[in-house]
Amino acid sequence: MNLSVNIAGVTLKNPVVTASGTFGSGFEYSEMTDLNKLGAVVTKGVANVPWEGNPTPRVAEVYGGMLNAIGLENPGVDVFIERDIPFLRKFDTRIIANVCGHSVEEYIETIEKLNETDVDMFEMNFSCPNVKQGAIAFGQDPHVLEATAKAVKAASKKPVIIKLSPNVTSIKDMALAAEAGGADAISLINTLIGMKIDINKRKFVLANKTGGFSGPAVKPVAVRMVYEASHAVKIPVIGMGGISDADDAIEFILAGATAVAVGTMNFIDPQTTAKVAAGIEAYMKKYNVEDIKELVGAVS
Amino acid sequence: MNLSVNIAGVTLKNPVVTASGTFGSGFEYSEMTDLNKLGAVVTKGVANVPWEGNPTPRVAEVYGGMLNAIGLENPGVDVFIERDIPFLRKFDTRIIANVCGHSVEEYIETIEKLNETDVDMFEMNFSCPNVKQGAIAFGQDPHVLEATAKAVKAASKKPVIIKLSPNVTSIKDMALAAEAGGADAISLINTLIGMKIDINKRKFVLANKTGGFSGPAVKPVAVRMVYEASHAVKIPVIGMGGISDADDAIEFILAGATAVAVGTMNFIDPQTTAKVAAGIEAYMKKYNVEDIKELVGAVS
Amino acid sequence: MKKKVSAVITEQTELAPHIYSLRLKTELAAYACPGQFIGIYPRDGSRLLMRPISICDADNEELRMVYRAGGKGTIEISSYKEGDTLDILGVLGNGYDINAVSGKKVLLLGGGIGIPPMLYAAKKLKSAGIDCNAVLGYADGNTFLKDDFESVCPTFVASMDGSVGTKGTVIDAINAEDLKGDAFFSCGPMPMLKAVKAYAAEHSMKAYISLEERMACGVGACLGCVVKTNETDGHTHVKNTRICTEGPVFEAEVVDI
Amino acid sequence: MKKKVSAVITEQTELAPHIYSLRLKTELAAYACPGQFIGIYPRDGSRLLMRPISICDADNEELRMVYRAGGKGTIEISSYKEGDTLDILGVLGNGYDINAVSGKKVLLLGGGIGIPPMLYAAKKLKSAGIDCNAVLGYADGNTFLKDDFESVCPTFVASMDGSVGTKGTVIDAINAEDLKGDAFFSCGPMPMLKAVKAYAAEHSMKAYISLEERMACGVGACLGCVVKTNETDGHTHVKNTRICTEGPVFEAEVVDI
Ligand SMILES: Cc1cc2nc3c(=O)[nH]c(=O)nc-3n(C[C@H](O)[C@H](O)[C@H](O)COP(=O)(O)OP(=O)(O)OC[C@H]3O[C@@H](n4cnc5c(N)ncnc54)[C@H](O)[C@@H]3O)c2cc1C
Ligand SMILES: Cc1cc2nc3c(=O)[nH]c(=O)nc-3n(C[C@H](O)[C@H](O)[C@H](O)COP(=O)(O)OP(=O)(O)OC[C@H]3O[C@@H](n4cnc5c(N)ncnc54)[C@H](O)[C@@H]3O)c2cc1C
Ligand SMILES: Cc1cc2nc3c(=O)[nH]c(=O)nc-3n(C[C@H](O)[C@H](O)[C@H](O)COP(=O)(O)O)c2cc1C
Ligand SMILES: Cc1cc2nc3c(=O)[nH]c(=O)nc-3n(C[C@H](O)[C@H](O)[C@H](O)COP(=O)(O)O)c2cc1C
Ligand code: FES
Ligand code: FES
Repeated sequence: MNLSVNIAGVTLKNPVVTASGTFGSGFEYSEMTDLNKLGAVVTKGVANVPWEGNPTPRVAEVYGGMLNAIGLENPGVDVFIERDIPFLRKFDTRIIANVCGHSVEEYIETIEKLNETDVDMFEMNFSCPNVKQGAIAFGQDPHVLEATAKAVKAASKKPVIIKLSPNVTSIKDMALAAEAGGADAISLINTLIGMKIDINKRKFVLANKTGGFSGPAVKPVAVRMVYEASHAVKIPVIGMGGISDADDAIEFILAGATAVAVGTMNFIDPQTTAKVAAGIEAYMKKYNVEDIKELVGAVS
Repeated sequence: MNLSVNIAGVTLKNPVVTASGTFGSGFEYSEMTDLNKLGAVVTKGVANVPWEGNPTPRVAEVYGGMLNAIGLENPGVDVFIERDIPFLRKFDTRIIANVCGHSVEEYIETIEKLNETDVDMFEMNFSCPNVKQGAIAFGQDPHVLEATAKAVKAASKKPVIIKLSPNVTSIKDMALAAEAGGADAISLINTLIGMKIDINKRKFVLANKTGGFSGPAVKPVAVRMVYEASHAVKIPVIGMGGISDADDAIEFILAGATAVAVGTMNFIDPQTTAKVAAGIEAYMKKYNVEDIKELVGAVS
Repeated sequence: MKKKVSAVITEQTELAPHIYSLRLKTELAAYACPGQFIGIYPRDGSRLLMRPISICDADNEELRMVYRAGGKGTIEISSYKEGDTLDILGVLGNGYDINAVSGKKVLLLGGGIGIPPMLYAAKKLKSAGIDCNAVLGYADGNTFLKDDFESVCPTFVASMDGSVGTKGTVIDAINAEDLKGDAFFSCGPMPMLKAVKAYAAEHSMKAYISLEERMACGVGACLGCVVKTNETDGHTHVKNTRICTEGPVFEAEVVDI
Repeated sequence: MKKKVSAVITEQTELAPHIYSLRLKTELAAYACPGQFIGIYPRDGSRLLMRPISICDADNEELRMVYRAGGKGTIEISSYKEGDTLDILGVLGNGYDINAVSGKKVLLLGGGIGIPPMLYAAKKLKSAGIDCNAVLGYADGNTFLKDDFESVCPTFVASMDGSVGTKGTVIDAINAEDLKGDAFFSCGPMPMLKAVKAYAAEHSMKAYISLEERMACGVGACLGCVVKTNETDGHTHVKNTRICTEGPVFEAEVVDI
C-alpha cells in the first residue's frame, strides 16, 4: 500500500501535514506527537525580520471553531534558520516554510535567506487576513496574485506552494492565477474572515476586531473550494479547513486534494495528525486502495 | 421601551423576522409558533411561474449547520397571491415577499404581480447559489447587481430589500452597489457555498454537488459582513446567518443590523423567533435600553 | 398535533446489534397514528438536525421507536439512558390510512429497519377488526420485533441469508407462503418498495408505501424532502410532494419512484 | 510532562454560588507544580477550545481545581458528575518558583477566582519549610477555600462588601494587618495584580504574579496568549512572551502590564 505523495518533486511519506501557525515550529508539539509520522511540518509564517503581531485578545472561541488575529508574530527568518530548521531536521519529515511579508521585497528577502537552507518547500501566505499593510490584497486579486507569484517564484530555489484565501468571489480564478504565476502547488483554505462581539461589554472580542475563522465549522466551504480549485488547475492541491479526523481528510482527498493539513484541531488533540494518517491507511485497507493517488478527486 | 424598527417606511413591531426559505409560507409553522409575535414573515422565494427545484437529496447536515440545494422550488407567484398572502394577512405581522428569478424580466414579472397585493416589502434574492442559469452572477458582481437593482426598483411599488451573497471578495462593494441601485434596505447573509462528500460511497451528498451552508457555524462570517456592510451604507441592514438565540441576534444588532432574521434554527426549534424577540426585550430591560435603535451598531 | 417537546426516556434497550428500542414518555403519544414519525434531536451542538424515526408503537402516554444506531446522531441518541430526556418534534407526517382498507385484507411488509412502523399499523388494523398478515424481511437471524408481531397477527419471515424463514426478500416470502391480500402496507429500502409497487400493480392490489428522504424541518417548510409525483401536487403546484407532510406514506401509484 | 489524557471525576461540588471544586484522577497529578494549570475540554462539539484552569491542589493521583462556572463551557463542565470522564491537557505552564524564595517570607495573595492556585503554593512552601501567610480577597461572605488555607498557614481575609475580614482588597488587608514579607505570590484580577506590582516595587519586594489571557493551544504553538514584556523575549524575539508557556507566573517587573 502506498501512502506517499509527490508535491512538485518532493516526496511526502504520507499526505498529512500540519497547517501553518497551528503547530508552532514543530518543537511545541514534539513532546506530544511523533513528528516522524508526519508527511511534513509546515511552520508558522516567518518574515524577513521579527514581527510583534497584534494586541491581545488574539483568539476567540466560536461555534465549532475559533477566530485568531495573531497578526503573524514571528521571530524573523534568522532565528528560524538558526533555531527551528536544525530542530526539525532531526526528524524524518519534510519541512515546508510558510513565508509572510508586507511587500514583494520582504517575501523575496526571506526566500533568499531560506534558499540556502535545507527546508524542502516554501508556502507563500498571500492570504493572511490579519495584516493590514496590504498583504491581503495579494490574496484577493488574481492579477496581483499572479504577479506576486511570478516574482516569488523567480527568486526561489525551492518548490513554491501558494496558499489561497477563501475570502474571494471565485476561488477558481485565484487558483488559475497562482498556476499562471508559476506556483508548483496551491494550498487552501486559509481562514475565513470572522467577527465576534461581546454583547455584555458591547466590545469586539478580538483587539483586531476581525479574525481568521478556522476549525470544523468551516469544512463545507473548504471542501467546496478544494473541489473547485483542484478541478481548475493541473498542479497539486493541499487541502485544509476543519479537518478533525481521517474521514474529514479523505473527504478533502476525494474532493481533489493530493495532501491535507490539520490546523485548529491540533489544539484540541495534539495527536490529530497521527490519527488522521493512521485512519487514512485503515480506510485504504478497508476499501482495498493500493495507492492513495487513486483516491485523489475520486468523487462522482 | 421601544422594540419597533423602521425599514424603508415600514414599521416592524420588533426587529425579528424569519429568513426566507426556512419558514415556508408561514403556514407550516403557524401551528407551532405565534406569527403575531414576529416583526415580519419573510416568505420562501417565489418566481413568475412554478419551479420544480433540484433533484434530491437536497439537504445535508454539516458540523454546526446544514447545506441545502432546494433549487428554489416554488408554486409560482399566482398561487402565492391566492393562497399564501391571504393566510398571512390574518396575522398582525408584516409580509416580506422574497422574489427569485432567472433573469431581470422574470423578477419584474413577479414584482408587477405582487405590486397589486398587500405584501409590505420585497426582498430580492440575487444570491441563491443553487440556481445555475445565471442568477448567481447578479449577486457576485457589483455592476450587475447595481443594474439589476435599478431595474427592479423602477418596476416596484413597494420598498425593495436586496439580499446579498456572502460568496464575494468585498461585501462592502456589494452593499454599496445595492445602495447605488436604489435599494431601500439590504439583507445578509444568504448562504455560503459548501460541499459534503460521502466517503464510503465516494459521492456528493447533495444531488446538486454544492449547497448553501447555513446555521450557527456561519455566524462569525455573517457578523463580520453585517458590520462591514452596515458601515458602508446608509440604508438599513437586516442581519442573519446562524442566529439561534437572543444573544446572537443582539450581536448582529450591535454589529449594525436594524433587524435580524432567524433561518435554520427554526428547524431546530420552531419557537426560536419568539424566544429571540423575548430575549432582546429582556436584554434591553437589563441594560436599561429605552429604544432598540440605541443598540444598532453600538459596538466599539 | 405538532410540537417540540422534551420527553423522558423510559426504555433504551439493544434488541439486536445496533438496533435499539426506545420508549419516550410524552404528551405527543396520544396523537400518534401508524406510519407517522417523530424527529429526535441529538444534543451535541455539532449535530443540529432532528433524526426522523417512525413510531413503532404508542399508547396514551408513551411512544416506542425502534432504530438503528448507524451514524453519529443515532449513536449519540443510543448513549442516553432511562431517565434522561430527549427533545423531539412530533407527531409528523401522514401515516397509513386504516379507513381506506376497512373490510379488506392487508399484508404488512417490513424490510430491515422498515419493520418497526409495521407493528403499530398491525395493532391498529387488528383493533379496527381488519384482517392482516405481517411479512418481515431481515438480513439475518437477528429477528428483532418478531415476537411482538406474532402476538398481534400471523407473521411470516424472510431473511437474506436464509437463516430464518424464507431465504430472500419479503416478496419471496409472499410467493413461498402463497399469501394473498387486497392491499400492502409497506416500509423498507427503496429496492423493496419498488418491488412492492410492481407486485401490487401486477396483482391489482393497492400498495401504501413509506418513503425516506433527508429532512431538515420535518414540517413542510424547507422543501428538502420531496419525491417526484406523476401528477402536479396540490401543495407544491409542481410534480413534487413533501415526504414529511403529505407522506411519508403514499399510495404507490402517486409517487414516481 | 505535557499530554492529553482522559481523567475520571472523583469530586464535583459547589463550594459557593457558581464556584465548583473538581477533583480528577489522572497520571498527570504527579507532575503538577503550584501555579501550573491544565486545560479542560468541554465535550459539546460546538465548544472546542480547552478551558485553562489552575491547579488548586495535587497529590500523586489526583488534581484539584476550583473554578467558576460562568460561561457556556464551564457551565457544561460543572454538569458532569463523579465517575464521568473529562479530557484534559496538562500540565501546562511555569508555576511559582519555590526555590527562588527559599529562606524568605512569602505573602500569598489571592483575589476572587485567583484564590485557588494559592492553596497548592502554600502547601508546597510549607513543605519546603518556607514561612508564608495567605491573604485572600473575596467579593462577599462566600469565603470558599478559607478553611483549607487556615489548615496550612496563617490566613487573612478581605472582602469588598466588608462582610468578612478587612473591607476592601488584599492590599487593604496587608495594610490593616501590617503584614510583612519578602515576596508576593499572587493571582487575581488585573487591577489587583497591578496594585501588587506597584506595592512590591514601593516596598522593595519581589512579586510573582499569575496572568490570564485567551488561549487556543496552551502549549506555546499558536501565540494567542502573549503579554507585552519590557525586554525582548528569548523565545519570541520580540517584546511579547507566551503566558501559557513562559508563564502564567511571571516576575512582575518582566511583564508590561
Ligand atoms: C420518515 C422516516 C422514518 C424513519 N424511520 C426510521 C426508523 O423507524 N428507524 C430507523 O432506524 N431509521 C428510520 N429512518 C432513518 C433515520 O432517519 C436515519 O437512519 C437517521 O436519520 C440517520 O441518522 P444518523 O445520526 O445515524 O446518521 P448521520 O450520518 O449522522 O446523519 C446525517 C444526516 O443525514 C440524515 N440521514 C441519514 N440517513 C438518513 C435516512 N436514511 N433517511 C433520512 N435521513 C437520513 C440524518 O437525519 C442527518 O440529518 C427514518 C427516516 C425517515 C425519513
Ligand atoms: C492560566 C489560567 C488559569 C486559570 N485558572 C482558573 C481557575 O483556577 N479557576 C477559574 O475559575 N478560572 C480560571 N481561569 C479562567 C478560566 O479559564 C475562564 O474563566 C474560562 O476559560 C471561561 O470559560 P467559559 O466556558 O466559562 O466561558 P466562555 O465564554 O464559554 O469562553 C469562551 C472562550 O473564552 C475563553 N475565556 C473566557 N474567559 C477567559 C479568561 N478569563 N481567561 C482565559 N480564557 C477565557 C474560554 O477559555 C473559551 O475559549 C484561568 C485562566 C487562565 C488563562
Ligand atoms: C492560530 C492560527 C494561526 C495561523 N497562522 C497562519 C500562518 O502563519 N500562516 C498561514 O498561512 N496560515 C495560518 N493559519 C491558517 C491555517 O494554516 C489554516 O489555513 C486554517 O486554520 C484552516 O485550517 P483549520 O480549520 O484546520 O485550522 C493560522 C491558523 C490559526 C488557527
Ligand atoms: C432550506 C433553506 C432554504 C432557503 N431558501 C431561501 C430562499 O428561497 N430565498 C433566500 O433569499 N434565501 C433562502 N435561504 C437562505 C436563508 O434565508 C438565510 O439567508 C440563510 O440560511 C442564513 O441564515 P441562517 O444561518 O439563520 O439559516 C434558504 C436557507 C435554507 C436553509
Ligand atoms: S423536511 Fe422540510 S419540507 Fe420536508
Ligand atoms: S495558548 Fe497558544 S501560545 Fe499560548
